Amino acid sequence: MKLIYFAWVREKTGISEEDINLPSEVSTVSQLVEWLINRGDNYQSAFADLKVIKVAVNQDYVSFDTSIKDGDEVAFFPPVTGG
Amino acid sequence: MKLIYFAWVREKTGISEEDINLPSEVSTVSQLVEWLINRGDNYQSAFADLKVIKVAVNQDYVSFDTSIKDGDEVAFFPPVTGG
Amino acid sequence: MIRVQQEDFDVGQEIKSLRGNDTGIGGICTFIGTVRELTSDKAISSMTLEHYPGMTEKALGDIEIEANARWSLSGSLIIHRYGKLEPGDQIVLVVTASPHREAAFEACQFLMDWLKTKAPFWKLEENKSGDHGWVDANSSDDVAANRWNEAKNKG
Amino acid sequence: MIRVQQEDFDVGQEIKSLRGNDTGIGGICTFIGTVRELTSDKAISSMTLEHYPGMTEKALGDIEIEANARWSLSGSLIIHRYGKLEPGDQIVLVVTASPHREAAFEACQFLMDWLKTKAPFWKLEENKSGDHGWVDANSSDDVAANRWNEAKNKG
Repeated sequence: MKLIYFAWVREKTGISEEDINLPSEVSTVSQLVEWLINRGDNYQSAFADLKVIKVAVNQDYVSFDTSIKDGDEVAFFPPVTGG
Repeated sequence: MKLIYFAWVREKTGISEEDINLPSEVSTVSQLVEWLINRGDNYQSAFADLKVIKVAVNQDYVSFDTSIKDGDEVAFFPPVTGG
Repeated sequence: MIRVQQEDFDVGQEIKSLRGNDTGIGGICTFIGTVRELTSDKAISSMTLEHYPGMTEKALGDIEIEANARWSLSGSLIIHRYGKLEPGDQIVLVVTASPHREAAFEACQFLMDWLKTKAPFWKLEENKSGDHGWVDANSSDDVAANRWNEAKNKG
Repeated sequence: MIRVQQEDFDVGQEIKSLRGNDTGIGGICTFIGTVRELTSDKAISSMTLEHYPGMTEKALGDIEIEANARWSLSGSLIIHRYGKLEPGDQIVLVVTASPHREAAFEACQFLMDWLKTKAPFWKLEENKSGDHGWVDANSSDDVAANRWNEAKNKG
């Protein structure tokens, strides 16, 4: 599974993108976030307030209870500020 | 008093603009229109339906009961269609 | 700024001039009105715009002041052409610049609605058979223009 | 048509290309978003726009289809820049052309509201002291974008 981070989420994780092997107990975005937070302080800091985190799976906005599977592209980022 | 006509009001009167001496009994736009209608068929045709005639005195939109005086510039025209 | 002219205008150049070096501007809204070939059921070959010289400039100047009073604008421009035009030709240009996009959009739409219902211009359409006819005022334009009065009364 | 690019764009040229020779067009609405020097209380020296390559193009393409489904458009164009920009630089261009002005205005405003709240771009502001900060999302943009959902539900 490919994970991508943007803007201050990227700065806080310190990572632009990474490939992970999805653990068998992770089947939703929420579970993925929990699992990431346990990996280190950088993730804990990035995901401290989920109200200001948006998520896209395979480049579509989704909610945190969305199911995910190996091979998906999952991106985390702050609310957008383009235009 | 200077009278000016635009668009089909001009075509119907057959006149672009004219100078008239305001008769003493004419003191409002409505009275001016009545007086014009009595001057000939061309005016009668132009002012047949006052609902589709707009009037400006000294280049400001006014209503037909507005007072007018010698020296004013009075313009009659259809509803505008610019833009 | 207002201009009433026969000549065509260059939109890119006008926007550039209006913006100048003002780095307080966040949004620029532009509307261009063009001559349509098919306005009802038959194709027109040309359109002639008559206007009321003197009143036109006065009225356009007044409404620009009104727009600047209602919205916080960094700049505004109205150009309206008159004379003989062909399908595809540009008729009118409104440009509004503001720190914020909503103000730019609203002021531009306000100016266009107003131009359609109050600016002393009249369109004469000519078709290929040599017939001509004055364009009738559109009641939907009155509805569009009236909403700004309602907005003002409410505010 | 959508474009996501680092390079600047020429508004006049883009409008001209979009119009082509289409004499069915009666109105063209254009919005240009520009970098403001003062966004809060301090002057910025530059702004860097990050985006999500792939999702950006997909999302912009989808919303253009949506605008064309909602309004009768003769053509539409969205250009959004990314990378490092300076105060006064152009960020975004939306152009909508339609037989009728209301459709052009509404579709342009709809696309801009949507870009502000859904297009995956993030602005990083840098000031002269070398400080940098990510721009916060604006709740008024959400309000502006939500009205189109209400309009859709009502219709």
